Amino acid sequence: MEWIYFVTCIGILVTMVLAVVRGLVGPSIFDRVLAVNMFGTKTVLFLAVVSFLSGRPDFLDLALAYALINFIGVFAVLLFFQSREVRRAAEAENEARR
Amino acid sequence: MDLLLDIIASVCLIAGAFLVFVGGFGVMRMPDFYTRMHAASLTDTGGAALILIGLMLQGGLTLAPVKLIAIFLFLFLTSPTASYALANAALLSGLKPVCRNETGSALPTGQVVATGSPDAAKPAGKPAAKKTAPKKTARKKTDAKKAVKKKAAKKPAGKSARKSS
Amino acid sequence: MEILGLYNYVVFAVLLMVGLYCILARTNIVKSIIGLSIFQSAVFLLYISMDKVDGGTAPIIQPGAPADTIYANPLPQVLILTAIVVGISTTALALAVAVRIKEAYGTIEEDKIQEMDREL
Amino acid sequence: MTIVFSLFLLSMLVLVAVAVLRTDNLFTAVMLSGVFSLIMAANFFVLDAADVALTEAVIGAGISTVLFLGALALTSEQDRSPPVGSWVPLLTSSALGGVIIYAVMQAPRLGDPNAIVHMHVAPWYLEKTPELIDVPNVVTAVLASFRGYDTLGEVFVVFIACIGVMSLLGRVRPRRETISEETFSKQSRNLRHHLIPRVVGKMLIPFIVLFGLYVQFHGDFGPGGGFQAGALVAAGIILYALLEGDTRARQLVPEWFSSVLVALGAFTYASVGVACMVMGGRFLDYSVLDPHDAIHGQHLGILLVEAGVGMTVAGVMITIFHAFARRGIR
Repeated sequence: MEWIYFVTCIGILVTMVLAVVRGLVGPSIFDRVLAVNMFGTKTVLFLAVVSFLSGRPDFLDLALAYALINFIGVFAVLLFFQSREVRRAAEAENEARR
Repeated sequence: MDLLLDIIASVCLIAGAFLVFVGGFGVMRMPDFYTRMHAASLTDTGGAALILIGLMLQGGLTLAPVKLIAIFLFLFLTSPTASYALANAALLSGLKPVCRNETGSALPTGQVVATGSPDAAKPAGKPAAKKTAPKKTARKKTDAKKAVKKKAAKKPAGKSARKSS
Repeated sequence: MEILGLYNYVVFAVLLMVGLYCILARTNIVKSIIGLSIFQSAVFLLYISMDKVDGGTAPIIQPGAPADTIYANPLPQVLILTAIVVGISTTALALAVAVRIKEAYGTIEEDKIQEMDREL
Repeated sequence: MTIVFSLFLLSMLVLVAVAVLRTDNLFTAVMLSGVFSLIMAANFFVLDAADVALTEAVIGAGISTVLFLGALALTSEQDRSPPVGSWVPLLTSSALGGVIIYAVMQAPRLGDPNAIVHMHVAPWYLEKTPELIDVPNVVTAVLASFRGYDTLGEVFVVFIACIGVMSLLGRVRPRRETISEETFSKQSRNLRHHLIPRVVGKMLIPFIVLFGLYVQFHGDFGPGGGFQAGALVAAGIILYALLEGDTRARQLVPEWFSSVLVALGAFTYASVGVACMVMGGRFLDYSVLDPHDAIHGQHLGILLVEAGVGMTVAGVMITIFHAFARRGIR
């Protein structure tokens, strides 16, 4: 059974590498956010499988914490983009005033 | 019995790892952001489900399967929500999907739908089109396919209208 | 195999270099803060690499575990656990300073701030 | 096995760090540093540091990104550093890197059981914890009891950092960056009109807080403790603030409450130490807390101290987030 876990881990790790490459290449910033989000999901799976591989399933707490926390960042990004236009307008106003 | 359980779990784990990998491959190879997101989100939930089910079968009668079920539920709730939020942010900030028409040439259809140019709109509206956009008569399309796309485009349009009011 | 056993430490050195270069070469204050947090993470990596023992497991003693179970070293973990939380607080403090600089000068580029200071 | 995983994770770490260095867009840099901390946490877990991995997970994935984005919203998104003209930074950092690489070549390889680190006090901690404190999680035992003095110091550092942020981003209204009323009214400060995130997010908040409490009180038996729990609870509140707007979040957790929480936590920690002195022991020597049973006294002391840590960390994170968020509104 051990080597099945190991193969699964390697599969997830390779996917993580692909996600990182997408995050580095871009091209748009949303691709990067997508890569971060996907990477988070993969980390949850990786932690879950590794905790079985190392024979300590009680460490699933970590994966659980990730699954709960991971998407807060995406909401922060959404809010950030929402206020972006207003910020730009404010910056332009300030530039004009100077 | 144990052997059977092991085999089922192994199949689930390997299939899950394969699906996850396919998702990663899709994210690498797909042409634009929205298709990449499609690849990521679909195989994400599918692959995650298979891997977590495989682990559950191996967990036995301990607390571990309960935690795995919790992870499963949370991933199923959060992953699509995050995808929605992301797609919404992308549409709001004006990232257009790349669309192809029948001849195969790339056409920025998303732009046509999003701006709702009056020449494209025809007065005879199908009921389906009416349902999706009851307020905005200028945006009616006879093409049902476009009406579906409009659903996606409608949300941010309505939102920006509310935001500016 | 021997060199792979040192890979963690080499990566630690590379991350230190990247962090330091980011702090020194970039004039943008927020970028410098990000470089600082990379530097910090490199140190965390060094400490946690030290705690690993071959064939060991995390230092949480299971009730039914055999007596000869090997556990990882708990001491670096304690140090880094607190350091991470302290790190985020100090990063927040640095970011707060950056925000105040932006409000006062209208920019967070060190070279422009220095120019403005010279003009005064 | 560990080596294979480390190979993947550490190579990704270097890749991401270099990308963070090279990019001009600060938003990209923040996103990539989110990936960086995720890789770091996975790596910690592979290296058998479950508690640290949990901390890095909660702090790095949940709170750090939100704080950085908040700061970016207040400063600027673009790094306008001029191209590096001099060789000094490159030379300095290469020199440092060279020296360190030369030094670590003498270091014991990863996982060497005969390394000097494992010879000194660590075996003593592992051996004596079941006997003296009787807590399964040795990390918690060392953190709260053996090295309680150290942790007290760290809690006060966090406390002081919070005071610093509050005094920097306090009530003073900034002068130059004022925006007109019209632009101001357009600014959306929450995600209330997004139905799906709002419903799902609000559904998850109780679970996050509940899980935080679990981590707090299960910290003796599994990975967890006050630091992680405080950050988790704060992450729940921050999620609420993102969804419903900062104003509403401040109605939920008033500012005086989070400030009191910060002070009360540090006070609890220190007063447990003083109580130990009053009962005839030394500072933070919990054994005297129960005159009949030294181990029970230790348990009581650890429980109280961890509660104090949790309160302080949760309060500090919430306060810092509010400080940044409110600055964005004005």
